Amino acid sequence: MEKQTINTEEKPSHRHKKVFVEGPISAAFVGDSIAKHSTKMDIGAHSIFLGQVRKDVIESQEVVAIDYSAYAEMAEEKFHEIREDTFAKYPLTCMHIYHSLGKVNAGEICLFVFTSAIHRREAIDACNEVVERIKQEVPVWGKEIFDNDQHRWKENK
Amino acid sequence: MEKQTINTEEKPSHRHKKVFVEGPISAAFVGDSIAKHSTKMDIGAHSIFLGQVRKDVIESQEVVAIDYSAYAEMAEEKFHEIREDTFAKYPLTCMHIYHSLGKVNAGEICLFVFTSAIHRREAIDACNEVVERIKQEVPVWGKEIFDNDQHRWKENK
Amino acid sequence: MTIKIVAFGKIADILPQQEWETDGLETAGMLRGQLEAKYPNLKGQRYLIAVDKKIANDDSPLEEHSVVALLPPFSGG
Amino acid sequence: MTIKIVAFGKIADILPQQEWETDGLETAGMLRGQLEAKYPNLKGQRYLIAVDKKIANDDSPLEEHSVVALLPPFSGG
Repeated sequence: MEKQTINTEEKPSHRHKKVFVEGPISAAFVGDSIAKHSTKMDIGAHSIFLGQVRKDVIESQEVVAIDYSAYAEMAEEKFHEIREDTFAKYPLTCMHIYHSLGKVNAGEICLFVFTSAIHRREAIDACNEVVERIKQEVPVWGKEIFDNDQHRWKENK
Repeated sequence: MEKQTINTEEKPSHRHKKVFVEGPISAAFVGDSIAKHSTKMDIGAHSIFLGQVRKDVIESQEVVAIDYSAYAEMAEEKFHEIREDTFAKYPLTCMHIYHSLGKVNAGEICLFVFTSAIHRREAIDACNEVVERIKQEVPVWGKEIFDNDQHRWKENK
Repeated sequence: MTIKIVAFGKIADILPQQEWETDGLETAGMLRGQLEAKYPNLKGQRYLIAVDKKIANDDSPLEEHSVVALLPPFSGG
Repeated sequence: MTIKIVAFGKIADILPQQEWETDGLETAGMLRGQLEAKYPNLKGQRYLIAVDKKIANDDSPLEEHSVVALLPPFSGG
């Protein structure tokens, strides 16, 4: 978990940030991330998206977890590109992206996208766009693990 | 702070919920609210909006806090109406709205809108719409308190 | 016919009191006219009038015990 | 000309190994043809080929030490 906060004076978009975390993202980590922004006096709006693993039922088998894997080198480049593009397009104060690798149980959080800006429109639009691009462009795969130990590879809509 | 979670079997939209909280909304409260949803196995996406008080500088005076007041009876009816309309329009699993009353210092959170759904599109669109409607339709006023004890009534754009 | 008037935000700052009762007014518009005659600072201010928690227009009738609220532009969130 | 091949997700499940080296192939399309001839289960599967972390098409040239990745539809987030 990164301890640094972004200093807007040092071009936040040019720092490679760690996106992948092992296992689920805890609600407390989200809370802590929010708390860190209380010293940033120019922020007026935060937009947060959280992906949570559903206990879907597929042909009477229940999803108990998703096991995430990635082509890490390419995924990190993609996350960096999405980050740069989004900072170039929207006047954001901060952006944080965290994605799980490995096993995330049903009910746990696997994706955390967090954008902050002076005004709400930019924060909301940027968050939205980052989420869509992650789903479409980043080489990450979720394997749905069923209660009978069978599995199925998930596909994003 | 409410301790109840919504049981989707009992028509969540028909319960009047407490929206106003005295003073700022803490990041830990947001974290706790997220954590409570880990037992809801049909949620795939959460969308969260947070409003944070900015230390704006207006004619060389610095905003140190916003003091929120409301026409409480009408505001509560409006929040309820927005809640009902949004549940009718989007297939949501949960919705939570919290708004501060009284003094909220710069850097602190004054609005927390939290929507959850099976899929991301509904959660994101609903959150967005609730935030816009709150800004436009709910009788709440923010008085910006400056560092020299002067004040100015805020207006939403 | 007695009505109760409540003022909020900037409008409450302009008026000498935040809440009072009055009578003899039949519409929201009559109240607006009376207030602006008595408190010239109100003129040019933007505010809505709500009668019993519903946004009203100048023709909206006032009824016995109506609560009439003077609402400057909202700035919540 | 030696290239490295890495397979992910469902495609890795179909192939006998996740990562190996090969040579004698000049384009991404030649690799695709060779793999589908050898592993008929690959046919009908949807997957992209990335050469050195960039999405390629069948004409994309392979170079010495290229890393060629076989990427089934993404399902992150």
